Amino acid sequence: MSDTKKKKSASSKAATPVTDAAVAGTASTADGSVVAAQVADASEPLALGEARFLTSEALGWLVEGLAAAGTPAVAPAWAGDAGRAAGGVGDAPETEYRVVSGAAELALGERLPRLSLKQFFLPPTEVLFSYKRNGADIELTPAQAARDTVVLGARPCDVAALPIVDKVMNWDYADELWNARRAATTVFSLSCKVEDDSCFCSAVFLGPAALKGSDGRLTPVDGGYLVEAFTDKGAAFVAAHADAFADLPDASANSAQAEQFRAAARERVAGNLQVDHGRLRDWLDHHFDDPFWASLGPRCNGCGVCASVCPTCHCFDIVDEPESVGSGVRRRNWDTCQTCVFTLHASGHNPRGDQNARYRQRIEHKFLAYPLKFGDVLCTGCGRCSRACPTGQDMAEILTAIDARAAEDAS
Amino acid sequence: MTELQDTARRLLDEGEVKVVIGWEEGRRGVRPVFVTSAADCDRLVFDTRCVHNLATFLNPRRSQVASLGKAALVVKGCDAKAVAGLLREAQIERDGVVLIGVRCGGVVGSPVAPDAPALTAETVASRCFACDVREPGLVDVLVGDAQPEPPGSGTLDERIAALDALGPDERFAFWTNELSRCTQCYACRQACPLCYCERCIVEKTEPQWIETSPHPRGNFAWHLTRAQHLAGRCVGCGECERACPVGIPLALINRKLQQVVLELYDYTVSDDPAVPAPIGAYATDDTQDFIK
Amino acid sequence: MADFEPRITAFVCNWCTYTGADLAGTSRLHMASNVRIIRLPCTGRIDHMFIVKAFERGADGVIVSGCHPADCHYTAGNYHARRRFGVFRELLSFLGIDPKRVTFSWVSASEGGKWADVVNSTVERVRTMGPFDSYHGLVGAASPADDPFASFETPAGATGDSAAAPASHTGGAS
Amino acid sequence: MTVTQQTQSDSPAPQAASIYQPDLVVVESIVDETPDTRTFRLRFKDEAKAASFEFRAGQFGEYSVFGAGESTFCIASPPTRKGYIECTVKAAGKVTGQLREVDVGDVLGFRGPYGNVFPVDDWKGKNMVFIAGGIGLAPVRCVIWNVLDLRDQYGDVTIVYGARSVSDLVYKRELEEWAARADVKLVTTVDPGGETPDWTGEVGYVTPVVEKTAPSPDNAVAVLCGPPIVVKLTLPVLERLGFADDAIFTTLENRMKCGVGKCGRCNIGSVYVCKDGPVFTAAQIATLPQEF
Repeated sequence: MSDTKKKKSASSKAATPVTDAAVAGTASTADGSVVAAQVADASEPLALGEARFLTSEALGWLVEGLAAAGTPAVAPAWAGDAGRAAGGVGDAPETEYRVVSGAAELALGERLPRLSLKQFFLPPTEVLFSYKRNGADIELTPAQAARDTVVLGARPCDVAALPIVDKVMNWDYADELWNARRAATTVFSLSCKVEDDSCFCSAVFLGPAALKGSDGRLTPVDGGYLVEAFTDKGAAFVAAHADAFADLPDASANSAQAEQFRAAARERVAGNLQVDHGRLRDWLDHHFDDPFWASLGPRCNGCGVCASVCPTCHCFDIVDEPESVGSGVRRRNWDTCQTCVFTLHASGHNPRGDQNARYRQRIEHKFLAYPLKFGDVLCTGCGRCSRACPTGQDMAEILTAIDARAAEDAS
Repeated sequence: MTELQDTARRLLDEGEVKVVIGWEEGRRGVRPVFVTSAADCDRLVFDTRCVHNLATFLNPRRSQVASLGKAALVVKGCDAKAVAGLLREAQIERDGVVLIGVRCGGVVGSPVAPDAPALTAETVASRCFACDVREPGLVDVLVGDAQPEPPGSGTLDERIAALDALGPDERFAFWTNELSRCTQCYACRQACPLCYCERCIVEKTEPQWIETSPHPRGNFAWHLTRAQHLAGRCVGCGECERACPVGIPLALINRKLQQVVLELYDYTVSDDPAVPAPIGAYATDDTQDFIK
Repeated sequence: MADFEPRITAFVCNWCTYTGADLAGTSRLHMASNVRIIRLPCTGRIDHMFIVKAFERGADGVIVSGCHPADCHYTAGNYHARRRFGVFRELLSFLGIDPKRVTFSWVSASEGGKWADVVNSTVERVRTMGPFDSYHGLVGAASPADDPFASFETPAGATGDSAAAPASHTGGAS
Repeated sequence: MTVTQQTQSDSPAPQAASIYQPDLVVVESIVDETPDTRTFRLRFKDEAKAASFEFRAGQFGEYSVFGAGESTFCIASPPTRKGYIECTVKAAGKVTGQLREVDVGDVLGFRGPYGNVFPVDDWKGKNMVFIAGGIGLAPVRCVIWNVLDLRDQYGDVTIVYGARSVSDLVYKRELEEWAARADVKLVTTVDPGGETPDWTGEVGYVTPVVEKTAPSPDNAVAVLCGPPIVVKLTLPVLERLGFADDAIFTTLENRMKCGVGKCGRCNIGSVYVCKDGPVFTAAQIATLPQEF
């Protein structure tokens, strides 16, 4: 056993007084309260007002109305690209979250959009401020404020990621850029039919109809969607666009149909992965030098596609870009811990020298560090990292392998 | 593919290599595997889902692979061309790797399928059209039985011809739309066997030639440089495009430059390391009609 | 676009074209003043990124010029450049950057006249093509206010920073 | 900080400055410590900010050279001296390289103070042992002057400082001041081969010189900063000399970008060095994964 059993668990460091309970099993935040928000979606809070009905056509008018009013409406849409050239034709056409302006673009309930909703709250590139030199002085102009936006039909795994990342974005210092977009955006999720066996939202305290982070929820029923609002923002949106929403044609039948849809989805995803997070964290905390990591690194290209497509990965780089002599912008861009330059010191020293160490960081940050520090697992089980990985790294398989080792340790 | 498994077992048993890099069945289709013990050799498979270019793992800077010791690499024809590229550019020693060639009749576009899909004109990867290395030459051992010509038409070249027929402004609009989705995650670079630089120019900051912010201007600069640095070296395996998380048709650009070096310098990338790459060499009578 | 004054960047080799350009000046040959010359040891040292960076920073046209084949001070710099730019020119064209905006030429130290012709012909050609707004507009202007990434609107017409949301279908671009 | 509001007709009013927008500072003086290291004294342009700015020993900031970017340096001047802050910068990358071109009067940016602190107040009455390697003296110097400015509140002060060569020693004038003081024991050393003919100090690496100086652990606190290798080698020496592992303090110099615990770059295990550090005791470091 080359692991460092003798070393005290990393959670007892003096910096953040996280109770040992955080390791034992229940994920508790820094102040120790059990994470209520992480309750699986089975026990649903009460909807505000009774459910409404949105026909598919009305959804189209709603989107066009929003576009006309200059309010960006983000929804899953058919990918507007030319399609891959090298691969054989085969997969169903890809979808992406996009600011949509017409009903024809909408692709709710089709394939899971390839990039997550994160791009609308932490864009791939974003101006932090611009600078302009005049004489000896420098003039700084803050970034553009966010505009009111509506998200319609986003998957629960994408929506749940938002409150999870809220925690790091508001830890001590508040990231106003992220917060401004969060405040300005009303999010209606879509009950998910489960993409494939790489999904494991039910294994990370969520589910295919989880409410975490959503202002309201659409659930497919005959002829359209059953619409529920859960926050004031959601109710306000439904009220403001009352003409698009109608009474449920047959309230009890529709509700039963909606619940049946959600139950079937929960059933479908349940079998994909079961993990004991307490045991998992304990294993991660004591197996920093375990040979298991050397079995993951070799296959990994170190590209970080997994971080790009991940709804909860939020690491970023900050760069200056001169636009012309004496003026330019400072930008924040997506970054990933999987590249070799991420932790490279100016002296050439690199604490994470190879891909084994970098891949370990990805798993440890999501399933040990973030839960200990912020009380949420930094993963919503969308399975995109497994689908997007060019070399076939499979998150569900990795978590199963660690859980098995953890079970062995515990016995 | 027992012949492949037996060869791997022999190489490991005789201690000629410490690891055999090939493909295995994963939960989501096939994927690369690093077999270090003879017992695991029966995990090795080869079928139409083996699309990855395993030569990427020979990059000496991937210390997590290099530390496994001398490797045997299972290579289909296009992979062998990439290995030839690494040899041509002195990145690896020929006797530093054992090449297990496998006869290949074409692969499909994606490795993700429960079992090996049959090859049809629709499912075959466009790289396999008119493949000239169904019987890879740069090998130590050759396994598998002979394979027929893969089906399919030159869809890649047809799409390039369609783009060539447009005017510059329309092409510019096409590529602005495609490249605006790029998030500069560099998966195209990391998936490429011939992108092996210690520190890519895009990560150099003094001076910062390429803006790493993924807006269209930075993306144009990145993809222009990536393509130019692969001109005459790219083996056309299409892994860059398959790795792209936002589906940018990168293979069109690299294939176009393959056509250009063929047309201008009569060069086709081969699995013979002795033939020098076109850019970096020159001939006194090279065409210069574009120079006034 | 008769009244448009194009901005041309010229990358020239120090031994032949720079001297030729100097000769054109001392011979008082009439040349358009739109060209800014950047001197490099050899065309072999002229990287494709120089051309891209020139367009990024506002150039409407680029000239790349050096010694005639067999005249190179470093023996083979111009041969290597010839192959490199033979390919890069096609790559630019394929991605939609009109190769007519880039002039490649050989100008020896004694060809002051030819340099003047290269300059004047390039300036006239680029003048008729108009400013390279599509490339200069690839990112919103310096001030963050109109950087659509920050404010989500999809710019109506220009093929400027096309994506409000990074994955958006550009309005009016194609 | 005078922020000009850029008004656009239709779009909403621009936001107030975010946590990523620095305050403007003016370079008041520059001292060239070594051929590639300079110390900048910076004063806030905004009078209100200058007056209200407070920090404590051990904290760092993000320094901006507009157009080049931001870099993380400790605040090298002590909190006991008001109205300015100092940072010592070794040219190694884009921003530090650009800092070489900066002159007195130029405007830079500063964000901070960030990170936790050396508990200087708890050390009242204790004997102080300061150990530094190369430019690691900068964070230690801040604490040294903090102690020397309140000299009577502390016991003995021992300083062991080493650098690669004599010209690489930073704060040369202050080293002379400390050497001249009766109430400070200063031991300076240079790596073997780094000495000059008239060099009177020690010759050898920092770690053996610390062992030779053998400072007494009784009622003592050690502050140790330098390249990771110096920290890793000197910690066990201090423990052998009898220092308790919660009486040895060091700063970890992880790569940082945002400085406010958001960008995910500086973590060791679940500890964010920019928020939970950079100051750690040897006891805390022992619990961290060995990833720094």
